Amino acid sequence: MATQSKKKGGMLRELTPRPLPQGNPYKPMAATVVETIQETGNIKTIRVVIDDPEQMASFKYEPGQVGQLSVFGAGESTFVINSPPSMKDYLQFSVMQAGEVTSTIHRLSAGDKVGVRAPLGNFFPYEDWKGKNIFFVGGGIGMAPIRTIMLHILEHKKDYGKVSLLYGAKSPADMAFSYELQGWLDNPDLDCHLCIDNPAEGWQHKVGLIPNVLTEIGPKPDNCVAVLCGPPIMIKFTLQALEKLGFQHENIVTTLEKRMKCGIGICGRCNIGSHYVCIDGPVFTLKQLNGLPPEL
Amino acid sequence: MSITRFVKPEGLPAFLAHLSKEARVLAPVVKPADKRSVVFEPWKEGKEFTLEKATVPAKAAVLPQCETLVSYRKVKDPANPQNVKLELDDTPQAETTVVFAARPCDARGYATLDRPYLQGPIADPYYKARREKLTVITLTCNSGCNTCFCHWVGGGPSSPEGSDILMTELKDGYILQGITPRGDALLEGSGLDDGADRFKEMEDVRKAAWGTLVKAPNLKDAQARVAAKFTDVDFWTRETDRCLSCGACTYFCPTCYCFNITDEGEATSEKGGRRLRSWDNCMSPLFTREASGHNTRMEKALRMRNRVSHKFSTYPENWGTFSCNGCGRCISNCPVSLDIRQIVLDAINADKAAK
Amino acid sequence: MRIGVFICHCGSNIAGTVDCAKVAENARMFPDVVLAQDIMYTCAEPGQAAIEAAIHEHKLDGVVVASCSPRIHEPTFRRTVERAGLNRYMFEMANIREHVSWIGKDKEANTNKATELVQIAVAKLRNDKPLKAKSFDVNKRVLIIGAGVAGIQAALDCAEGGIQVVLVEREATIGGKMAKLDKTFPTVDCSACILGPKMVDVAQHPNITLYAKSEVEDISGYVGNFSIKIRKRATYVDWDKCTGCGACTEKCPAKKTPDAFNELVGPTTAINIAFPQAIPKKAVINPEYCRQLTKGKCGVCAKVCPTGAINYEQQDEVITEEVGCIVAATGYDLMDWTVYEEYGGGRYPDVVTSLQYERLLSASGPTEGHIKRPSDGKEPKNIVFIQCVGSRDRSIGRPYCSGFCCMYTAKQAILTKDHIPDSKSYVFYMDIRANGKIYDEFTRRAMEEYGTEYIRGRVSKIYPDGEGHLIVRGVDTLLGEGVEVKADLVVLAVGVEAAKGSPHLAEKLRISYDSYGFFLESHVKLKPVETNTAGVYLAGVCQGVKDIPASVAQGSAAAAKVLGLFSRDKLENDPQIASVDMKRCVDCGKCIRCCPFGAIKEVEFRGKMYAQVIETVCQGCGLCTSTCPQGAIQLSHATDNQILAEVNTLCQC
Amino acid sequence: MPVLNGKELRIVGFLCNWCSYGGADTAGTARAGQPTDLRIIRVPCSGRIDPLFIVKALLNGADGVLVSGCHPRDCHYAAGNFYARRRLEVLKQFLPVLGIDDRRFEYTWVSASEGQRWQHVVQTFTKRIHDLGPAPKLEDPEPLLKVVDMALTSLRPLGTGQKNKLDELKAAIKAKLPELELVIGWQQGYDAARTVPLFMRTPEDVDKLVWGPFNVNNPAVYLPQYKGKKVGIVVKGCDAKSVVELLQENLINREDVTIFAMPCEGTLDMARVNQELGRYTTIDKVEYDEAGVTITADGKEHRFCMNDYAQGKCYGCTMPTAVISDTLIGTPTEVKPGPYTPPELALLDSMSLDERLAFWRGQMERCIRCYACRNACPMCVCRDYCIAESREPHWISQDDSTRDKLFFQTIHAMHLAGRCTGCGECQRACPVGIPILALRQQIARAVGQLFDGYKSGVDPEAVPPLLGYEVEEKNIHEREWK
Repeated sequence: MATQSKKKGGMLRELTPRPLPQGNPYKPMAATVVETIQETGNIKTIRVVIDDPEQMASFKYEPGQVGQLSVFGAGESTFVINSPPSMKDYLQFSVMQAGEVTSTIHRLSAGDKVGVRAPLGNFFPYEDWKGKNIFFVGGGIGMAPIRTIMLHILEHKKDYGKVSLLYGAKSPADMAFSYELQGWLDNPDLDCHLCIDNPAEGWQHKVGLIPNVLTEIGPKPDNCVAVLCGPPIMIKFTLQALEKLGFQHENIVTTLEKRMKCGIGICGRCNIGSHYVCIDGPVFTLKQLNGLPPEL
Repeated sequence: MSITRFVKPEGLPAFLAHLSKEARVLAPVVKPADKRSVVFEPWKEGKEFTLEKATVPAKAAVLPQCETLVSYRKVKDPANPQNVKLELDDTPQAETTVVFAARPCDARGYATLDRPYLQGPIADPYYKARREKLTVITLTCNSGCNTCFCHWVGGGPSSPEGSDILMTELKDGYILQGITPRGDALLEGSGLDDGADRFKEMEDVRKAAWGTLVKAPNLKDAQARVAAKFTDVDFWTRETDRCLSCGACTYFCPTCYCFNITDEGEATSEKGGRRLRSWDNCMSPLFTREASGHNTRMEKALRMRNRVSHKFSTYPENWGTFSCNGCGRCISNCPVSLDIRQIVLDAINADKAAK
Repeated sequence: MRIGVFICHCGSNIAGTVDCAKVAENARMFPDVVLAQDIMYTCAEPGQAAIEAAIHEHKLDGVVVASCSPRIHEPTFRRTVERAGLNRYMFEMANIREHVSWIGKDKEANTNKATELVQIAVAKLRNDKPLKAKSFDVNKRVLIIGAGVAGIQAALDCAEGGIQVVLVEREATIGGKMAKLDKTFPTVDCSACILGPKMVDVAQHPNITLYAKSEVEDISGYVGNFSIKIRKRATYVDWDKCTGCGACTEKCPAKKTPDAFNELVGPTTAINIAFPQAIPKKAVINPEYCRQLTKGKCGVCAKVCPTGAINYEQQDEVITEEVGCIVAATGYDLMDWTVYEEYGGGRYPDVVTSLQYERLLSASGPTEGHIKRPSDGKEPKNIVFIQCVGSRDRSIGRPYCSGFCCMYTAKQAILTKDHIPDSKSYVFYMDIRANGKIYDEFTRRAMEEYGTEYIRGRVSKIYPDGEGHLIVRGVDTLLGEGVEVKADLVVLAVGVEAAKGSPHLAEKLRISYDSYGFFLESHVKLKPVETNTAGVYLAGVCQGVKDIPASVAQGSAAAAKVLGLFSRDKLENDPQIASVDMKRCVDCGKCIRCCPFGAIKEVEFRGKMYAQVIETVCQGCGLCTSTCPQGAIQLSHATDNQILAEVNTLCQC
Repeated sequence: MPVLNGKELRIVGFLCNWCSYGGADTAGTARAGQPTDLRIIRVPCSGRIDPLFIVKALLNGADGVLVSGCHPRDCHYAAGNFYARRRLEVLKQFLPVLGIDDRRFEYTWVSASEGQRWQHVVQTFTKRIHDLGPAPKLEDPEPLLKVVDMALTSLRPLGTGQKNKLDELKAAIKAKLPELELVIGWQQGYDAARTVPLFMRTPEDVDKLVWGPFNVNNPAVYLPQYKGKKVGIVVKGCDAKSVVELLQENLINREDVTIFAMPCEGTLDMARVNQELGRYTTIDKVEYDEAGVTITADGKEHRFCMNDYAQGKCYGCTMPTAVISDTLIGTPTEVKPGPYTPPELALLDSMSLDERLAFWRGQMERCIRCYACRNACPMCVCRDYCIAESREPHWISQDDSTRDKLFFQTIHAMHLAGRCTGCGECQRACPVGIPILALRQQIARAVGQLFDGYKSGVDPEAVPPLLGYEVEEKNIHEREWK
């Protein structure tokens, strides 16, 4: 596995070490869909296996890294690999239907051939979090990246303090991973909160917009890292809520959704000023983001 | 003192013929029309060529307007159509190439592209393959031109950066000067007469060329000042009033390297399909429009801001030098003659005024 | 995606000239096709069962059937895949029978062609999306346009069925042409006596709202929810007050007013009631002849009216009615026969139309049922009837047969003899069309019992002899010699044409009409009452010439369609309609401009205007899709990408 | 899938579901034998058929395309085929300019009951295509580069417009400026030998306004983005036509736009001017006289007489003064219409079909798809959503192919049918000088011939020909199937 060395070539900026794709970065690994799960009306989960057994076995990635999922003929699109690195049976992507590629992905069924370019981008700095409490906030499809890092952290719970999750969606029907929620609720290592925007029949959990529910739960900022992901509007107000709760900017971590093409910092789409979400991100602390030009 | 060779004008075709034995020679060719244009095209014996500055830079030699990254094909098993084999082919199509009579700005373009394509976290294999097989013969400019400003941005009428050979027009012919070992090697094998005795004359001509240039303003704090202007949206809106958001500036720029990746063609067809990389254009609203419709650069002002910032602020931040070579093609080819020089100067001066 | 392809042998119909097994084999190579098999009869029960089974077994999410024309079996197979749990629109058909096996003998070429037709079906299917129909409420009221016998019948049947009926009649009274007839064939019973009671029922039925002297001005909306604008013409009489006593008509001084109801035979008064049994029995002022309205002095009727119903200031009034469906029963008019110079072109008063003659025969007519010829009021002895005046005549663009003239002419001949025993009737005819129940017997009676002389031939000239007679010159093609009859009265069986303004109304109704102005039914044989616009039905001659029993039958048939439609509380729209991608719409309004159904409207969203499709109005023609330059409006199930997929499949070299 | 070797040619049919598809069924039921070449694509209505489907097919290997719908008046959708008839006829008139034989495309009307007619149509058309043989491919011929002959005589005296009352115009604009967000005009560009669009927000801006032969840009292109805002615009006669079109299509509101106009005396063909000037560093001065301008560059004088160096459109211009304006400065010049064929179109007219194909092949090769032509076009109002780049719908491949490039030009031309005012900005904007204007000119000519000399850009109230129809078309007659 190639690993990014410190300060390479003429680039003046250092990139954190991370697993990188092998060989031609543009050539997808041929893969096969083994299972699809219709999570919600517009979210579908795709589980794929890389066709070459050796590649599959040697494939390593860190939680938060993304992959380019190809449907040949339609194109490729970026999604976080939301299965935990410990999962060796398959790579999991959860896809919300929006454009051409995602619609085609939604039409995939088991046995279909796809391509995967991965791993791309940086990952959650979980090493730096050891000994700290971690508060995850996931909104809608934003739960996908949270899932991978959360499961990873739970696997290594002993290294961390209290782990909490606040997962919100419009309605119960919009909750992805519904089949896992009960397990999370019952997990003694996880303090799990679920919420939906408006009251619904038979819903026993919290009701309200994520920022409000978050404030109501009121996690303590000291020695705590807040990790959030979700739609821009939710991020905006949740950040405000976290600041009110007294979280330091360096302790607020999010992962950005941006239109990516090449995934290796060249094609020029995903840049925020001099930084490229596909190589400097997608994971950023609020502190880092504040240092970048306001172009989100 | 480097290797030099001399060739008379009438000797050039023979020289090209010699080169085209081993390589694809891209030479400037005139396209007659009410508005004539000059483009680089593969030269073959007997084909007319020109030494004018080309309308379209020689960028395509390393970064074609459109190239196949991966060709894909799904092969079905007639016995059981559920058995599908996916064939992927990613061999770069790179042939040995000589670019003939590029201008120094074209050549510096290669240097500008080399950084992100070769020195980033991951090298681009397609670019690499082409670049390694590329030799650049550059014709130095004997005079400036109304839209040229190479000397503002660290270049000049005879800047060697990115060239393997510099060629200069003397009164009775051309002197070719090796810049890189590859250039030297090419000249040594060229069978052309030695040009050492014309070396002094060459230097005079090149010096004289500088004399024809209008005085360049000082851009040393351009990077900081353009960056400082980033949040001043009104500034960018005024500067881009007349912009039409077309791609002329970027597509004719020797240093613009953004691209798009699209699939064309059905995987399950005899031909199969191809994943294409094609030039893309940051001035188009589609460039950053996401499937959801969300677009971080919805207004042309924000797109122009990105383009100018990239050339004068963020690329320098990453690579330590401007990514504009002052070839002026974005100005001369712009349907509304939008002038990047003016924007940068305005940014600098507006900032001054603020102080 | 997982697609299954099924190639039908249709016995030997297809397999005879197409190698179905080979087509299936080729189909296996097509994108996303996981299964392709040939079946003896796909539409038969076992065939459909096989498809259902395959869908389950192979987890298919799309099906292509290559067999006969989709116009025959698309609905069948859509139900089949639906039964197996697929969306009915995840299905495509390749027509390899009508378009391949039946028109070509070269098996190799046929097989190749069939393969390609399957290939484009697969290409389209891969771009299909599941579609869901939307359901909406039905307004269980019906608008019936025209209150002739067909409209009346439809109105009464609907009203009896418990439907609220809005009945609109252009004239001042309902009854249409039938009300003008004296007797009806072949029974020769009194027209007024059989129609009268029905008219009274209409007037009295609680479920019927009648607008006489009114016209449909505008129609908007769609099946289940039409909105109708009705223009109530000014009658200058307040009908709520008018009791129909007739005092005004007796006193009215303007006695030279032409009498439309009596087909202009004899005058009437400016204010009048069409005829004694008129419904509604209300007075109407003819503004062109009323002295008060023309000269501004008179006002007699106002003085004599016991209820003060006269109102010279009255204006047209526009009323809006909401209905769920519409029956058009606008009937017919007689063509303008004066184009025929040989018949005098209208110069001779004693050349009358058959309908005028009916009025002369009618006891309630201008001559109280005594046959008096218009010129001098004398009783005619020799009467000549001329058939096919404006029927079956290409030279004036009337190639069709008006259907009932032969019969009523026989009837009129018989009646003439009854009225004037010493009279003699002659009938110039081309052929006798008497193809109805006891019709032929009836015409024979006219000839045999009543001694009517039938002459097979055309009339070439009519001219006055100066002694008060008209010389009718023609040929007898059977005898092959010229004939000349000295007639006192000539009756022309004038041909039928669609009621004036039919094309205009058709455009309001958004239905098609033929070159003569008759409304087009959905299918000549199988859908004679429906039109191509959902919720619009036809009754009577407006759809094509027919006699009274046929008109009545179609009236009832239309009513049956209405009752059938209204037997459901909710309707479903066809989801194959257009929709706008707001992200791409620039509000140039081109689609709105050309939509034939007014199904696209402008809506505002976040301060910007966009086009929006009214799902229930859109009929799915796709004109908007081919009009929108940026492809922002797409017809589902026939999107640009789907048709492009088909084109690209065929053209790739 | 390739056509059956030898035996068949590729013929694509588009049939409406209700009449013609049924007619084909009827023919089948009657076992009415037909050649096997035809492949039928079923569409709901002939009105659904975008002419571009047909061009797409013809450019990509179809040897013939046959369209059939319900007879006029019998349309299942009341009027679909009325619209189709106009669009398909315009297409038929357009194809030859591309070098495509218009006999390869035919449209007709067949009802569901006319099985025999259908058989006859298919037999006749298939025979016709076989007589024509396989269609030539765009890539087959050797590129042919011919240059437009610009030696033209103008319908009116051309001049430099320097007599015009510029100061009066400036005063008028200043007076109105307070009520307006901005006013669009022209100012000097990066040197005195060119102007660029000017956006006047302050009186100082207004002082920058210039008028004269360098005012080539069409400012109307900027108007739609200001819809709903109060803006002003200074126009030449040709620019005003674009404004009229934008009004007609409700892309701007009349009450929001204040139009300032002066009679135009012609503008320079900058392509030829720049070529004459050649490579220079500085413009020393620009002097105007009645008949032209003298530009001194790097000490060298160049004289440009308007009669020799005007834009092609100026020679045939009959509307030097805006057809529509709020403030008109100067006296409108009357120009009598005379014989004039746009030079680009004249060039195409002089070629054979094969030569045209070779010509476009040679021209389009160097297109680099910058879409300056599109974005400079005042009528390209959906440019940000143009189907040239969209995937849904996916009309064009991003592949660097001459076909796709020519197809885009066809899309642009077809979309301009009845809308193009011939302002020529598309061609002027093309950095590599492809004479694409010819395609728009042919469309405009066809529309004019078919619809009683309809000219776009004259009447804001007019119904654009392709958005309307006549039940009986005066100039469109179905062809005989003999």
